[in-house]
Amino acid sequence: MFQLSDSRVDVEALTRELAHAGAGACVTFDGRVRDHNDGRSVHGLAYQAYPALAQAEGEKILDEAKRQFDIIQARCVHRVGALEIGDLAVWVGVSAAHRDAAFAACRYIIDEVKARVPIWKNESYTEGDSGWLHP
Amino acid sequence: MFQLSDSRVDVEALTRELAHAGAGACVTFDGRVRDHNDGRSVHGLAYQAYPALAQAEGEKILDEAKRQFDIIQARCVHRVGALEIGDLAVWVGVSAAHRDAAFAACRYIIDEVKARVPIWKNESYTEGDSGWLHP
Amino acid sequence: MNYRILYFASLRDAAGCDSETCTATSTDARELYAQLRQQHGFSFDPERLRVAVNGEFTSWDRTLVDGDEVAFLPPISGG
Amino acid sequence: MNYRILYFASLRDAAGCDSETCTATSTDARELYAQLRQQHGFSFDPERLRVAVNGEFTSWDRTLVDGDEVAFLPPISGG
Repeated sequence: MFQLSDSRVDVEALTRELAHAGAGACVTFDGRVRDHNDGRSVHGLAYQAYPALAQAEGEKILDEAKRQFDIIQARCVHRVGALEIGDLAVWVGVSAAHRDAAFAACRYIIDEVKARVPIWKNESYTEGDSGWLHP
Repeated sequence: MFQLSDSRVDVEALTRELAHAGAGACVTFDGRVRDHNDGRSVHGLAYQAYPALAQAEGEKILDEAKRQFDIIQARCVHRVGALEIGDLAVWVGVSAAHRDAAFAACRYIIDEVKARVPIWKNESYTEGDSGWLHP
Repeated sequence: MNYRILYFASLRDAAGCDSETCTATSTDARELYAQLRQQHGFSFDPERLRVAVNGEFTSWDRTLVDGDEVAFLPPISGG
Repeated sequence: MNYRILYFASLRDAAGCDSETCTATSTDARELYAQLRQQHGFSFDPERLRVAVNGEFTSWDRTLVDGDEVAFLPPISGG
């Protein structure tokens, strides 16, 4: 289940959704807003999404992970809107019987989300300017 | 910082200890008690440790991770005593500027802890018997 | 042909709106982008953009039909 | 020589105690283990065990001294 969220992510609730009596391993990733990027001092940022397509592509990535790896549950939430330094921007959680699959699937999901889900980051710098990142 | 704990692990508190304005990525692993192992139905388990040596070896592993990977913080807690199905047995958390180092260090720590820290698992089976695992 | 055009990120800033209705004679996505680019002064060459029609990624070769919702997506930066 | 011996997991069960003081003439860890094995009926061959002295891993070749705290560690299974 993939979600876009315009408010604080409830990581504890998401983690509970990963629980399963057969789950021996759970790997989570969280991406947070750093105070610097590419040598510039960052003040904050805002994410903009193409909601319908981001949702569909996010779900597709989670489905791919479930097919490719021997996992039990997978969840991903990506924030949209304004975020401050230290705020959670994206969270991925995977449960599996064993840790190999949990690590591999978690890594797959965050890599694919960053590469494919239509979300854009606008960084605000401490110098006062801001700009879209279009790598 | 490595810890042995004879009570429930406060994951939220540990996660807060990983926070840092330069931390863009945080990867966590948790190992939980599964309802089956090696084809047998598990009822619960108990961990026994050699506390002084487990503590020293755990700290050594975290130090190695900090030297080998470009990470900011690393924490690991391992439970001792009786645990039920679904209980958290071991938790690893790593923060870093970037996700490559966070994933690699988290994986390194759990692999080394399982291989080197003197802790033993006694599994209780639903048939009523129990036994130490000495792989 | 009438199309609904969606804009995101720096294209939204350049267009000054998040969406607009656009009348065009062409059913070719490249020609449609060229027309909008000229109108709004977009800096992106089409090679740097992806196309989505009606909420799905598609190719630049897709033939558009009247009423399509078309988005030209600049390079993404989520995560 | 007097040694403090620590037992864990199935060795603890077999010895019936978590530690004991043991008097031995040898300063060799292999001989000490052989003596304790005979006394308690331990099933492990020494090749399957690791040795720790005074809270640190060490080798089977280490010369023991009076008062050492010695642990013979069966294969671990944490995590």
